[in-house]
Amino acid sequence: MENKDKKYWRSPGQLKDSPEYRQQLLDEYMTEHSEDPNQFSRRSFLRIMGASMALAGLAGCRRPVEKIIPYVKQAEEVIPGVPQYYATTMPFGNSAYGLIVESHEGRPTKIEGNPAHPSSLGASNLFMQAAILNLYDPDRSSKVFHKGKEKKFDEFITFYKELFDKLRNEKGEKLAVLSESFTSPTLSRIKKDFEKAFPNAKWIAYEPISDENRLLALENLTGKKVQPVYHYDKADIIVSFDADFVQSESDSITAAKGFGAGRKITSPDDKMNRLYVIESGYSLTGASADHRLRLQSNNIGQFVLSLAKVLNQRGYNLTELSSNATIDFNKEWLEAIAGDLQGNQGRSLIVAGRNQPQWVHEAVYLINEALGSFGKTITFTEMDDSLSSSLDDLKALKDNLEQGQIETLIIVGGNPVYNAPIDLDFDKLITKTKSTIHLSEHFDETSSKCDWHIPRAHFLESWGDARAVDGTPSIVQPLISPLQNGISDVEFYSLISAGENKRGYEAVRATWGKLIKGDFETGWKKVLHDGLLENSSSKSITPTLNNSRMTEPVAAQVRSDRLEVVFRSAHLYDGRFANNGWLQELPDPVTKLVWDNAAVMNVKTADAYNLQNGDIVELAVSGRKLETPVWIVPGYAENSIGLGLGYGRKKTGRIADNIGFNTYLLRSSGNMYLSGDVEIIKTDKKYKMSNTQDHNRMEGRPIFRETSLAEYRRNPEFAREMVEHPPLKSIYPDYDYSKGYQWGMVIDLNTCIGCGICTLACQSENNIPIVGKEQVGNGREMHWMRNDRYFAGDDNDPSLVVMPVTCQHCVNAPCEQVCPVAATSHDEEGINTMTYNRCIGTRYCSNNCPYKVRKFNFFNYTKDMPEIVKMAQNPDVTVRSRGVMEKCTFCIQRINRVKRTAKKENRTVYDGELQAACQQACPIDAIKFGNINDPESVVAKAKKIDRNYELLAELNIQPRNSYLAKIRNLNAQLNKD
Amino acid sequence: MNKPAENIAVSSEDVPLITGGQTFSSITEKIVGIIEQKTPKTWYLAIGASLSLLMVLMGSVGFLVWEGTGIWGLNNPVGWGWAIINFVWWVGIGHAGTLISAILFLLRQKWRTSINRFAEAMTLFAVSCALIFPGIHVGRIWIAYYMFPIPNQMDIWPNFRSPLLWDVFAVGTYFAVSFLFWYTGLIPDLGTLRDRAQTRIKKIIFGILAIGWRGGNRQWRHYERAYLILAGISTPLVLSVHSVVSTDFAVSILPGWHTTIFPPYFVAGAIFSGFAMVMTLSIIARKIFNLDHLITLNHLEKINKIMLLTGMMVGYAYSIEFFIAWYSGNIYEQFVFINRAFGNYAWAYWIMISCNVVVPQLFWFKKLRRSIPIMFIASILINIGMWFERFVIVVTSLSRDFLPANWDYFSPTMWDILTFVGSFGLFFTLFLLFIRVLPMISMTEVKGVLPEADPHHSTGESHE
Amino acid sequence: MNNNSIKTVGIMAQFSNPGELMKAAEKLRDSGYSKFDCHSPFPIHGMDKAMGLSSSSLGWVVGLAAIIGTTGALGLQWWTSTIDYPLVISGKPLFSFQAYVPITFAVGVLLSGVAALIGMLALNGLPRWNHPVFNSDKFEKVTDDAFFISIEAEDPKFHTDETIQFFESIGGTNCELLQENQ
Amino acid sequence: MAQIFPKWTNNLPLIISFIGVVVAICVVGSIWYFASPWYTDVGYQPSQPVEYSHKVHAGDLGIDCRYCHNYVETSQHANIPPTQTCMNCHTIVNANSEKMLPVLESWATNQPIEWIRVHKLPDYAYFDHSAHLDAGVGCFSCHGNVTKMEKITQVQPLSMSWCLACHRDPAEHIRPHEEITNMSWIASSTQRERAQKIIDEKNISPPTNCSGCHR
Repeated sequence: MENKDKKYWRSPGQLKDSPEYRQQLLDEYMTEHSEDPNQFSRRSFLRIMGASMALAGLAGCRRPVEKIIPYVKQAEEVIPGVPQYYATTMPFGNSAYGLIVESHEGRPTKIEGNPAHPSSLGASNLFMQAAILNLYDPDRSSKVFHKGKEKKFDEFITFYKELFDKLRNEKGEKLAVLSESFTSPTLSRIKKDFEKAFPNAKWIAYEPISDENRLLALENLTGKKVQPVYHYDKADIIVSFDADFVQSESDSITAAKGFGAGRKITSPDDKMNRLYVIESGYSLTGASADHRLRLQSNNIGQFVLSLAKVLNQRGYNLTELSSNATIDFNKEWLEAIAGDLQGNQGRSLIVAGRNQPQWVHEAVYLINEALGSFGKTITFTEMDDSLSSSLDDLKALKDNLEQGQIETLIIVGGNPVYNAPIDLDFDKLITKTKSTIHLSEHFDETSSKCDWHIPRAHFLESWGDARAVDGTPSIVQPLISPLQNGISDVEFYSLISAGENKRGYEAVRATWGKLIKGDFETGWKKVLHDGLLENSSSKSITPTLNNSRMTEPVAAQVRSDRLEVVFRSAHLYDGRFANNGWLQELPDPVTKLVWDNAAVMNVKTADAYNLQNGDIVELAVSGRKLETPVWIVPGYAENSIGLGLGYGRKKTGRIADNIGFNTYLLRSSGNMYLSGDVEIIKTDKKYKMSNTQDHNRMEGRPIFRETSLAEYRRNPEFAREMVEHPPLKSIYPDYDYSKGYQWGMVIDLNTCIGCGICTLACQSENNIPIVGKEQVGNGREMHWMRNDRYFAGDDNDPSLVVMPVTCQHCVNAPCEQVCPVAATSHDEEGINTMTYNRCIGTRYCSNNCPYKVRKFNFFNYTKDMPEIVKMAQNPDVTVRSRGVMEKCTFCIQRINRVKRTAKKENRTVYDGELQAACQQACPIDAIKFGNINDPESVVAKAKKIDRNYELLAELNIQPRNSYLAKIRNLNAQLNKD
Repeated sequence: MNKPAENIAVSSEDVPLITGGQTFSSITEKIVGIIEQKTPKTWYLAIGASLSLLMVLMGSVGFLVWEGTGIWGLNNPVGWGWAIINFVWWVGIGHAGTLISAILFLLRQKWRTSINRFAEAMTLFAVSCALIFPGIHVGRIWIAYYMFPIPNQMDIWPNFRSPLLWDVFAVGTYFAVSFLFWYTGLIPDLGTLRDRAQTRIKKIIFGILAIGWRGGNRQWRHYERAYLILAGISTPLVLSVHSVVSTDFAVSILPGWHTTIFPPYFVAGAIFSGFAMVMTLSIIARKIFNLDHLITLNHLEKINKIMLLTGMMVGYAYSIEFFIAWYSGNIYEQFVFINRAFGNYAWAYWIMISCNVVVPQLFWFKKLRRSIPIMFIASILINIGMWFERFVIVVTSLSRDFLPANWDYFSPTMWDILTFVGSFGLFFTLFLLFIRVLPMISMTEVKGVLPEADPHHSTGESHE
Repeated sequence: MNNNSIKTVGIMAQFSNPGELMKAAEKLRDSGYSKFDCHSPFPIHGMDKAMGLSSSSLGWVVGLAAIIGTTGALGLQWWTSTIDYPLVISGKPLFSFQAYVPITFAVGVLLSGVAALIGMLALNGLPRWNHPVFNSDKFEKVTDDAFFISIEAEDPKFHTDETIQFFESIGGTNCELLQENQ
Repeated sequence: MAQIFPKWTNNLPLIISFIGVVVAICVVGSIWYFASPWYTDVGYQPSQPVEYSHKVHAGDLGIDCRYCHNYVETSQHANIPPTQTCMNCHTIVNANSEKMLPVLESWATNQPIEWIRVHKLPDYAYFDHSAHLDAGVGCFSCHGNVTKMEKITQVQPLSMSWCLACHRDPAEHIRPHEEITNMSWIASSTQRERAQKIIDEKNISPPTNCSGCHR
């Protein structure tokens, strides 16, 4: 090679190697033949077009200089390119979810459930998957503020030290702490120290969405602070009163997994559990129910009492309950439920939703006890180390503040100005104190009213611990040092209670010193590795309920002609996830709305006030008014309006600001979840909302296939027989796909609840961009996994079914033959590969895909992405630029990584070693994925089940993805037809 | 020289093709006169308007390249919109030119001589307008060269099974062969222009272009054979090109696209809309340059007859598609056609039906066939109808296909409209330049058709 | 020596209409002339026979080009999809010849079209911008409405004044010599 | 009418077509070579911030590649050694030579050395060092004889077609596993049979479909 020694890149700038020269080289040219897809930015467009013309010339081909920057001192376990997995925990209200977080070179990129943790069991819910984006939220506050002026953190420390001494002398006389609820050994230890230091201070917790009614009910009946642990897998009959336990109630993962376990049937003679749901809105639990009764939430309490009356007649002593039952409901339903409950002694479970008042919960627990469910389908644990939210304490704080008894108010987390009940009008109360301190992730509504604002660390940046519902303590360990120099909860609590700035690590070690038995250091290392203390769940107790202390049931006059409003938590929970783009853009499973909340009502109610989708109405709830758009969902109870909480926030972040309508303005302390006294006034204004699905009916096409258990037992092959088509033979010789790995997927529609966690996990794993409300309105959302929701049956009381649809990786893929540049082809493992750098964007493949699962980058969505958000991206997956088609690749990056490790160890990939991101996150194991060539694999067995069918198989495209039809376990009494 | 009255129904053989007692020199004078006269003011007006439209095209394409295909109204189910509709529409219009010059030449239809150059020029300009759209509608225009089978260091080739690639080759070949055919026809006329040129520059330019044509019979011999061969290969080419364009839809599996009737149906549609455009342009040219004697009413009547025929074929295709959908028992097909007629795009469907099927029925009546205003309005309506036919095919099938969850409504944005209107700018600019610079009607062929041109004419007796 | 620099290269005579031209051509053909050409503004039917010329051989050239085009295109598609980089696309066979027909046909037609034009120009010896025939001023009218016959000097029977007389005998008017300076 | 063009224009067509053919061949030829990685990338030899010579370290001293690039067999990236690895020896070995200045400065100020990347694959091509070494492809095959290089130079185009050639017929470049870092290893005459034995035993099947390297 004669040109080996010749120096090509000789130029004066290069010789001096001056920084300007390096900088000028870096942004002037791009590599002319690599067509790096995300290289184009608007500013350098003309230069690059000009440059590539110049580069086409022969002389002076100069390659841009690129750097490789190693460490100075090598961190032990960090191997560039190989991800590490750490166990940590996400504290959430009164419980916590164990996580395994994937980290690339010290940068966490993907959150997954910890299989060993009792509340996660390996799966995840929406907030776990989306939490990674909150870590890299560009709008998180990173500075300490005092009355709007920027201060150093030490200045706050000095200020607090003087305040601390003053307060200690007065024994915390005029001091109050308003925190979020927690169940954490360390935090409760620090709280006890705080109470010792400041006996007269008040420490209260408030959260807008909590299980307060349930816990008060139990405390009232048992006299002790206990919390229930539900075992849905042991329950054959489940009755849910307005409880969406698979999605929005707390501990939805264990509930979903348990409920799903009862519905996994592989042959006609398997047993199946039965779910009755009585609710006002249309929840995902209602969608998976075998029988669903629409009833206004205000009347559900009375329904429970009439059920108690029927049970009483069947010999269970529920006399006081039944005495208060004033209204008789749908006789048939009551008899059917009572019959089932009686037939399944000890294997039934009744659960009431968090929005039901306290007395309804008490009635439900009394019935459960009478049916003998205690100790079997429900067990209880002491609520040690925990502080739960309490509305009464908040009202007490309001009175103290009004009387000026509080001079120093420390608000830890939460956002009371935004989400406290409106009648307390918290923002005026705060002004009545001398100094207020607020620890919060964003400089939000509350921080702008407080004197001091302290940036708060994300749980992935802080030390801490938390107990799961069944009491198992687990460690919160940081994956990354605080990006926005935030203070972790443990550090802040120890600061306000002990006055000195201790590191969270020591505080946690101090607590765990008592928890870990045996040698502390090895125990500590093991806990850090596992993420939790093994088999350390607290003792489950079965208390006896004292029904004499039951509160007086409200004998509401049941009139279904009066409007009611039900506040529900949507994807943004109570508003803390408002600045999270993924959750804002994930379509609501029932309304399919994105970036918005609306007053949801059913068809008849809308017609009564002649409202259409998108009309703005003025809702007046006990005098307070709010203008909000209307959205119609068939299947809601008559005159019942559902309002989503968490929207309408101001000056929090670029994603959250003025998105949706602040329904907290209607929420007073009297009716936190339900309100009976509601008026609607139709205004003539319109509001444009974006949804991802316009058409709700299946038009009689065999897309989602379901039948009753009896029919399934009579004709197991019913699913495939729904479509008769000629024998599917190809005129070409088929390729031999019987050798090597052949990847396939099965989605069990019988267990799938349609929650959309698979979509979110896929978005986190595959760097899928968000496109914003306007582009979703134009039909350009980018999610690779879509949950199609259809209504079936008559308009007023339809059944709702959800079908996750992603790329089916067809063997005769219609998208491959039409691509002019062969950007998409079939590899020998049956995966339809999408080569992003080859795609020129004719979009013919998307037109020819019968499932329309290919998504096109109409604009360059990653161009203006702030640097910090780019840190959330998975380095193993190409980031697509403008003009490129993208779709599900069966997580090809995971397949290649697992195949490579298997080849290095000279073995084949064993079943279960490889999990697609959606399969891994699914809380109900509805998605099975693996090698269909290996008959022992779970997916191969699933494909042999008789109710397995392929969507649009009659097009002879042989999809590799197939579905298991849904079976509804109908009660003969209710199912006359 | 008997001067037949205009509208007496006389058997078509002895109605003279060229009326007004033309001689060779009068034809030359007439046609070349248009070019040699001072440029009329109306021409400047027209070129001004079309140039401004061209600027609109440049602007909207520039913004498209800068911002991305998102500026159009496309969305997930409807991946193709106005760009592809305009492409198929312009290519369809282009096919009339080749049809007149090739197929009618093979069918010995003498009347084609006065409109064939004019139509071929229209073909070239329509196809050049058409070729813009597949270029700009792709997502990444700067690497669209991946479509061409150029050896590259990535050692990867285009996928020859894709109809889009067939399009590239077919429409590219069509443009090339039409250009060759047009130039071959032009050579003798360029000779005329060379011989009549006064200024030195014109002499040189036309001299070069006429490549030394001497009109010798030794040259006519090969010239006629070349013309015959070009006409011979253009006929299957024009039929294949629009069939290939129709395979963009026929090869897919979408209900409403995946039908074997598409190739003939598209070709009929193309001829239909092509003749409509020829009609529109020739009426205008005839009026401005008063070529009534060369493009006589008989010519226009014949064009109307062809439009009636192809209009009926297109109408047949619409109805047979409905029948086959019903007959096939395929629920997706059946829904597509009910949705087209009564769904959310019903307005487009009924515009299409009324323009394409109802309007041509006027031409059953001789009086209407020969009335200029009726023809003119009909031809414009037909082209509108044909544009909506492509709109209905592309957008309705895409917006509602297999899974109802994906159904979505496509509506164009300002940029869709500007790009389409801009493409007219390009077409008329090129056409006006052609009219101004080159002879609009092929003199040699018109002379060849005069009775005097027949060697046995003047002496009356004929032998062999 | 300007006289041997000017050389007579042929004689040309004008005729009034195609009929005259045809008869004159037949007489020329019968009397043994071979290197002569009849110029007219438009092709005259039957003139080839009148001049004793066979039909044009352009067809063969185009035929050859068509074969090269089709085989070349089919070969390219076959080689790229089966030999050079075989990719499995939609379960279709690697050599899916049905899908290769349109491009094969298109390239075949393209090459035959190009061959038709270039073949015609080559057979006609065009482009040839300078030709003795252009020396005569009358010849301008050939592309308008005039008809000529020109005889080249190399014709064996060519003799300056004999040919002029023969021209006049067959009705040719204003004969002129075509001169060229060598 | 007078002749418009002089006589010499008659032989213009011949000249033009001849020139045209020649020019076409030159243009295609030059683009074929000069615009391909064979010219633009091969021979790229940037000057590094530290005058580190592989010839001295890997060649004369015979240090194995994996001493510095230690994660090459476990990860897809072959990591550039941290300053710490240099300091293992250079705290003592000619610690005060002028060339060592940047390394010492980096070690002292804890600022990493900004090496300049020589072998660059596009970001969308996921090359895996560990898989290739595990299969038995030597460093020599892609990086050339590093022991002879004062300054690291790119000797192979590393273009897609170059990689595909080996993926389609790996036998030329497969060597016994212990020889992968041995730069002076010469393939014996029976290379193909021995390589084939290794390929069968390890069932090496380099992917030629797109999902092999692009995702």
